[in-house]
Amino acid sequence: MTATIERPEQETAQVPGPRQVVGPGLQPTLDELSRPGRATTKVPHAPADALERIPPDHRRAAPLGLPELNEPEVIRHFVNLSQLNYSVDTGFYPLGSCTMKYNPKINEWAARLPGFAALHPLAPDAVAQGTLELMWELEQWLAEISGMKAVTLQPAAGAHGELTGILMIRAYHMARGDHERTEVIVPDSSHGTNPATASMAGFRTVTVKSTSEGQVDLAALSAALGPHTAAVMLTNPSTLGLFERQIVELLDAVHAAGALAYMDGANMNAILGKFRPGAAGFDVMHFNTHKTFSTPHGGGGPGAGPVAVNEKLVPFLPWPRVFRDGDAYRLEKPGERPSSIGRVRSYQGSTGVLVRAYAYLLAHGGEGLVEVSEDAVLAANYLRHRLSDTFEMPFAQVSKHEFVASAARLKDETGVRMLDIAKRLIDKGFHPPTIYFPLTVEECMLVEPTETESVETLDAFADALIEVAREAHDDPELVKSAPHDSPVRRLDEATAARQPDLRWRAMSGRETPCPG
Amino acid sequence: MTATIERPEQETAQVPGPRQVVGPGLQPTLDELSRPGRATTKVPHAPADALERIPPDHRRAAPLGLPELNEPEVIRHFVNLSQLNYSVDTGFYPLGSCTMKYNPKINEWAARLPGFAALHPLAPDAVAQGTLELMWELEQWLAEISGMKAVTLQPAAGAHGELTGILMIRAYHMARGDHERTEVIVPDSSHGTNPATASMAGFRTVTVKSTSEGQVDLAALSAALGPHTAAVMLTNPSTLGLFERQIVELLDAVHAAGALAYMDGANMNAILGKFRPGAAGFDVMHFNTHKTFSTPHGGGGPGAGPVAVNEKLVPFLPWPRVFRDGDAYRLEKPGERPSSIGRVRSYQGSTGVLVRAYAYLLAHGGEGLVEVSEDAVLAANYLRHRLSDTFEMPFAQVSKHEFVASAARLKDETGVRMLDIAKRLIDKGFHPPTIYFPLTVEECMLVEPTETESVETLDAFADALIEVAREAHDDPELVKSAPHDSPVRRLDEATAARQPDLRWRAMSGRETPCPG
Amino acid sequence: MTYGYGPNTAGDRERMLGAVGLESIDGLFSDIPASVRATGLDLPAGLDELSLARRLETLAARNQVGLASFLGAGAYRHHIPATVDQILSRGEFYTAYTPYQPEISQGTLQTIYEYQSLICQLTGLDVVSASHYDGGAATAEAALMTIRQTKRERVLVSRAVHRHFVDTTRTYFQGGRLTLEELPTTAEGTTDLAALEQALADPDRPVAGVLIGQPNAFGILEPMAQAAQLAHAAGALFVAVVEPVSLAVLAAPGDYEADIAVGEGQPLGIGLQYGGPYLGLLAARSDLVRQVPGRLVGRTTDVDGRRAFVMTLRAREQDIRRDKAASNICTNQALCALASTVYIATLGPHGLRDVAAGGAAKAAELEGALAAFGVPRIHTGAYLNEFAVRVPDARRIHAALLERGILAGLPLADWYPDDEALKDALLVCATEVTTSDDIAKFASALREVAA
Amino acid sequence: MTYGYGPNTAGDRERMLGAVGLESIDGLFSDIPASVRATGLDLPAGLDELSLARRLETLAARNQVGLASFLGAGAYRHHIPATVDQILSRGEFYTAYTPYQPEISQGTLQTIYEYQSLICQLTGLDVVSASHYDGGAATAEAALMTIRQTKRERVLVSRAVHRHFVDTTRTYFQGGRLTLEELPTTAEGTTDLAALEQALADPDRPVAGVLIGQPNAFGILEPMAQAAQLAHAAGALFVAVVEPVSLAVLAAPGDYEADIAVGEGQPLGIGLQYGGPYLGLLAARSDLVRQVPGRLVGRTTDVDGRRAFVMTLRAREQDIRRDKAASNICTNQALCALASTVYIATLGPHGLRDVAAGGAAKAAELEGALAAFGVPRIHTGAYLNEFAVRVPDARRIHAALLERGILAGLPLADWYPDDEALKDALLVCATEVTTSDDIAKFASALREVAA
Ligand SMILES: Cc1ncc(COP(=O)(O)O)c(C=O)c1O
Ligand SMILES: Cc1ncc(COP(=O)(O)O)c(C=O)c1O
Repeated sequence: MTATIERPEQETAQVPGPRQVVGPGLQPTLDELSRPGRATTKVPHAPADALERIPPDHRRAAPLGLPELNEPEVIRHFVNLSQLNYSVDTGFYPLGSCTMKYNPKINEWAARLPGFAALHPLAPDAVAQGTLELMWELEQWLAEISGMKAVTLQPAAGAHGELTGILMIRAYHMARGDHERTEVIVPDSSHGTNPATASMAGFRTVTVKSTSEGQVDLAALSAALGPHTAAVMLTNPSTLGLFERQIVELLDAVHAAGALAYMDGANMNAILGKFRPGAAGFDVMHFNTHKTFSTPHGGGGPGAGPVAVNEKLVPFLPWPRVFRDGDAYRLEKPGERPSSIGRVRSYQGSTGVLVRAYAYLLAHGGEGLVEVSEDAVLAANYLRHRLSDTFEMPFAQVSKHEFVASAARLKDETGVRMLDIAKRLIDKGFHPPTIYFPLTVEECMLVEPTETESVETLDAFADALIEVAREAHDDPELVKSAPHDSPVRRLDEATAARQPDLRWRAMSGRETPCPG
Repeated sequence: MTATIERPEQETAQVPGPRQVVGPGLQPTLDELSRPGRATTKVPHAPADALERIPPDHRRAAPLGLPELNEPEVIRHFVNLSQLNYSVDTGFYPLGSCTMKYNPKINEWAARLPGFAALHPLAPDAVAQGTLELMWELEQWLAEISGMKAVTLQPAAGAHGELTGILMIRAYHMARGDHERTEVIVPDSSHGTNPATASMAGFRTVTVKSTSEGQVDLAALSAALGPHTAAVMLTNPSTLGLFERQIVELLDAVHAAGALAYMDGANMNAILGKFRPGAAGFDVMHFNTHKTFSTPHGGGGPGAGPVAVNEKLVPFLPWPRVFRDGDAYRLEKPGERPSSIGRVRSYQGSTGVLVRAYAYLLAHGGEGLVEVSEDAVLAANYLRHRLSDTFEMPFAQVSKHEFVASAARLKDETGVRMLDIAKRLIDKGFHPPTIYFPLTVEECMLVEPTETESVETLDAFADALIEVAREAHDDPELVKSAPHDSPVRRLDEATAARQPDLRWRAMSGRETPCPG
Repeated sequence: MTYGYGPNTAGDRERMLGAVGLESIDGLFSDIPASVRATGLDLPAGLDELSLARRLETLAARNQVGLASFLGAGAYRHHIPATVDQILSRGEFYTAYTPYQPEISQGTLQTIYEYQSLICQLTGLDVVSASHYDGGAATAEAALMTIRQTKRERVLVSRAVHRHFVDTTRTYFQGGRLTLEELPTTAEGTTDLAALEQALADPDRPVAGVLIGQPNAFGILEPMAQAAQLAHAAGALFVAVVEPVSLAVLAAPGDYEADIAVGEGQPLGIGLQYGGPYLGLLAARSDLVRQVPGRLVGRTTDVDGRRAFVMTLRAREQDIRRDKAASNICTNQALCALASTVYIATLGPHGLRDVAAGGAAKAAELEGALAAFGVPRIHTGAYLNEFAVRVPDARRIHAALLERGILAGLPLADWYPDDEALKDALLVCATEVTTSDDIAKFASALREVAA
Repeated sequence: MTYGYGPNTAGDRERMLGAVGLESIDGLFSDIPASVRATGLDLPAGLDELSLARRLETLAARNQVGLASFLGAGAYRHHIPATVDQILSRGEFYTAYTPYQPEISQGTLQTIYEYQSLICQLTGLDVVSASHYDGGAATAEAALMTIRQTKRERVLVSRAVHRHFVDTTRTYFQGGRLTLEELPTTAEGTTDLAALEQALADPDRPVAGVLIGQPNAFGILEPMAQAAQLAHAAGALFVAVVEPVSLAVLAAPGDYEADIAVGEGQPLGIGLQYGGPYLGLLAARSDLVRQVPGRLVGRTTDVDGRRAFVMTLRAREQDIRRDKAASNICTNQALCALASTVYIATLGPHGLRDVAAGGAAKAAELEGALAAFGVPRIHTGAYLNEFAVRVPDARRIHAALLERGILAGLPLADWYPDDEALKDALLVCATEVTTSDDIAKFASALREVAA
């Protein structure tokens, strides 16, 4: 299980020199840019004797070996790098399961207000009333949207919310003296975080197959359910973009077995104000604020994964909760609720993200949120319609905010795979959809347009995909060797994995004493 | 002198569709993006009867015909457009006479502090003490740098400063009853704003030739001087990047003729703490904060052009000045100084720019500013040295912060013009230097590297220019048809001027009533 | 190292000096005669960024910007959508120069073209310069345009044009043998058209241009169409000095046949900033194009036939025409023009109308609240969102209100010191950001301080 | 239209509905069983941007952030250079997703690779995950790593590791039959190595990992090298829980042979934000690479031989390995990692050292000032920039100081309610932003409130 990292000899790779033209030019790395003695003046120089009182064996021996740059180089480096990225601010990004909607700019402004941004996480409640009020109000709103009883804002992402939820379910069963529930059931279309969460929380994962209509198989689920079942994790709408039509029966079956029902709320963008999971019988769910509520994805994070629970699980919510006492807001005190599963993170939550989510919800209001879902679902069905002559649509049901399409037939006919189609879309100016997920449909793509894209954009994207399909017939090599117009072309991922190079070489020895 | 604008039929031009790939793709215009009924919700809806009290004949009859977009489209449009620009933040920009140095990011932060950004220009002094103090202090510093007695911060740019200065000189002569001074003398190498300013201020421009060493010809100047001379405008260092070695004699001659000496301070970046114009005998000068003090050029502005004057001109400074009374700061009161030339603009100055200049000066301090000039001059001489085997250097003298080089020989040998060289530099990833200015040197470029560029960048630029010169010999067509790798290639400027198309077509008729 | 933006290390300097054959930095400055060579600067020591940020925060905190403000007088508080700063803070825009190399400046060039187009739509005119320093400078340049175009030397300006614009124009006029005459106003608060007619009638002193504000400096709506007719009948050009947001709801200068429209662009998404950088708007009829000072961007194609934009008709500009140029302007307010372009694009026609009409509604509310406390309007003409009221002892009241956190507009005596009728006038305004709370606070504080 | 970010007009909707063959929007939701179909949301009405901005400003103003603060306890105020936000606010970075398509994600990929490299330099280790949720989650993940690697189930953690990190780890341990035991501390304020040795000695309960903080939760410097030796001797992995800025001046985890280093990355250019989003740092020896949870970016080439970066060793991750993955982590803290990358690149080795040493100097000044008022340190061990002091009646004094605008650190009784020795302890810290004025204010206010 261990691997020693050998530095591969990549000296033959073409290392970028200075930027080539306006537009995306590859960039040197920070260590390549570094020159001994360069520096900025950002903070006062420390007194020369500042560290004398630190025992020598605690002090750093070797030089730090960090890059030495001046400010203009730093800015140029990162600005140029940024232009190598595709992003929502520059184009259409229909990545299924990710809800790449527009990130409103006022929310960025709000999160940077010094009153929010400079507040210490251990500031006494008396000096944190604004943020506490915001958190409290946000919890109420999420409770309303989820149809649940209470909410914790602490989890830092969806998967973190899953862990929180499943640990609460564990605590619930334990508190009832029910120690035999060692399994968590997930459908085969579930997102990888679901089984991974179950494992982290100490459960065995049981996978149930979906029906050919892309629905959880009620019979299979019922068969899998039993006294060992702690929870069933359902994504609804599912990762196939389909609402579980038998949701009432499914939930009845789960509860009849004494298990609890977890809803993965990653796809809430489809059903705001249309389906309230708690009201329908789910026991716990998470939100992904970075999907449904437009907090920026940031190139992979941060997000937030608030968890909403029904009455049963309130005692187990992570500590500390946020309370309102009259006009004042406060954090739960140590020991106030011994049944809590405890902390799932440091401090109280990713409030910088929550400010944005709050702003998003308040900008829309109840009616606006309903429209969001209506428009998101409309966009997905429209796009699905536009593509239905070109790709197979494995499921007949109306889709929700995203849909699965398959290029299996095209592959049979042309040898062009979904991966090739995705790469060719890059040449056409679009970010590819999610591909090869969910795992249950061959050569699939999962397309999620979101409600913030215009119908012109949807049409242009559909046209591009249809054109790629035509190219697959006419000139398959063109598609298989795509992308052609991106800053780099297909990468050698095998070598990257076989000979991992995960950092630039150490810079020690190159450093000079602190100038002036 | 008049021209009717006929809308040319440009329908044959390739109008961009959606963005092609990551990187610079041409963009549709706002009107092309507009769809009737799209909107944002930025401010509350006005009451329906808000305008009923406005007499109908004052109300707008035709629809406004502005583009209707939603927020995501607006952001995408301008973000994508921005990537079509070359800028200091993305590359080397050695544009002579423009001082394209790095714009520190802390200055951008400072100018956006609500205390500065939200202050009303007519706010009473009592509530504007912070900005008034900043302005007062900045004036003191500029007085020290210029060696002058007093400073006005009002002018919005260098040319505006020139006008202010020349109007003060006019007022000075008038006040002395000297009404015969109707001429302003400028050297042939002067920037176009100098003669244009003289005209605007009602003077006749007299141009004197420079010597073959690129210096103002003392004899020629003396000959031109006389009782009609109101002022001599000298740029020092000159636009040839040369210090006027005979500056003492030149100033003596000007003053001996009863004229005043104006210094165009556009090139102050070369001589901070090395030459103080007022101390040397100049009567008035302007600064370009957007050159010397790093306030961003903004794609053509805004800037600021503070003017410093010696004792003689203090009475004529524009109104209102900023004063300190004890610990308090105040604006000059109406009528306090009847000799003033009056206002040269609305309000007190481009303080948003001045905050940045203040931050720049305070970050550097006296010693830092001297180093700025030393490094700027060093960079120019180093680059000049690197290029001296490839291009002609018409002037033997050490250069200041910029230097003139000529490709006249290369043109004779290869037919490749300086314009072609400049365009070919674009393919190599650099912004071209200023070309064909000053007007006095054939096939010239004016190269100003500034002090914020590393020696590696200077070397890379020199290498690129040398390579272009080689290409001019080996493959002149390659150079003449450059640029090849830019978002667009050479433009049809003739048609643009012959059939001016200065706006997109009106959108009226396309508009819908205000939604909801 | 004493400054943080330069990359040169001691080693770099040595290497570069060596290359140019010098032994010390001093050698680079040997061309400065010793008698005038300076030996440094007596300025404060340079600060690290943290210390600098502290100093700037301290200064900013000495300004009071949280007042309940009714001050406008040409510079207006508006909500600036967050999109504007998001775009303005992109280095690709703000660290570029004038787009002299169009191949790598299409971002700036297209946004200027869009700016020109949008201002055309607002004004109903056909040529828009790519920006002037501010409303004052734009007004002065427009006045000079009328002189160049008509070859006459006399300009009439209503006294109810923004004081600073008039003053600036007067200063710009010092250079020529040019005359700027002010036209009186009536009790309505509008320009006296009879006086205009009379001034235009003098055959010995033909008039080049007539400048009138809309709304004018008292906030009052002027009879622009009639004034334009009078000017045209006398062979003069008519210049409308407009507030751009108001154009979302008011007749466009093109509608009343203005030849030129100028104004302060600050209300279009630019912060108050104690007066600048702002944005001088200047639009004109297309046949005046060669008189238009400043930059123009036009549409064209590249050699491959792609649509592209470029600076054009450059023969009007100082770098080409030197002393014959239409103006000496070089650096202008491009980034402010970009701000206004993003602002207008974000708000759109409906949003901009809401801003203008919302301000009008708030102003009516303000008028009502003040009237209820016995503070009447001075002028009888119609207003949009700004008007003058009479209070007893305006300066004292203004100061007393300031102590209560209320910025009660502009005492018009500051601008018209000799006008008895305006001695106790306060010019107050409201915009879409004015709150009913602030209005109530203003009115009740007025009662206190007047008592 | 009730929301402002969607482009659809009524006409667009109609056209799209028509295309899919539906008559109304309801048809899109017919798959939701009627019994559980909701009919809207009982939430406040949506706000326009101006009204929204007002509400947010009001809330922000209800927090007090201008206090003289000596509170650290794992989250530290530092000067964040303006470069950081300039880069973070670029849409190309913050509106991108996880770089699944490397051809159009080289910006994100290279910055993660740079991040990994920089954290390697700081920690002296060789593999750095591309981020975890925060210091607490990273600590928990490291503890789980030691368990996976050693196949043992018992982890020892010093009680002087940040309380929240310990609590979080305890929560993560609920899932397994895993044991987390706390090690006591000595009067010096360091972990009791004798107790450690004893705990490691139990042959029936072999230890997977030992976790110790540097500086620890009391601000005290721990004997990391000895602790690591003891751990290794017992076949356990040694995990250093570090504060990253301190690594500019303190021995690196690699120096004392830590197997894993974790910590809270917030001090590296991330705002306090009441606790997040922060940055969980996790670095490890290279032979632990396949146990490292989370994302890794590696260098490779494209088909044309150009250097490029790509996510690699993905077989550890949930989307590939599902229930066998090293962790369930998916979304992480990429943008916070970018912040720290820009922060470190801007400060460089000299600047980062100035931050760390400057804080140490200010802390010594603080210690002196408090000692002069008779407020002594509690622990005798060496500290860097944070330490505990004893005041009479800590909670009352803390509250009284707060009323005087001073945030007097953390009452350690909040974290160690059962520890008599810490009943009246205040944990105070200083950084480079602490001013001598604030220190003087603190000391003199202390005199007042203690009187
Ligand atoms: C269906 C589903 N569940 C869970 C997650 C995990 O959420 P996060 O990435 O916020 O941890 C995702 C994220 O892509 C998802 O699509
Ligand atoms: C020598 C010189 N003088 C004057 C100016 C005009 O300054 P501004 O563009 O600020 O009006 C310039 C600008 O390029 C210049 O280079």
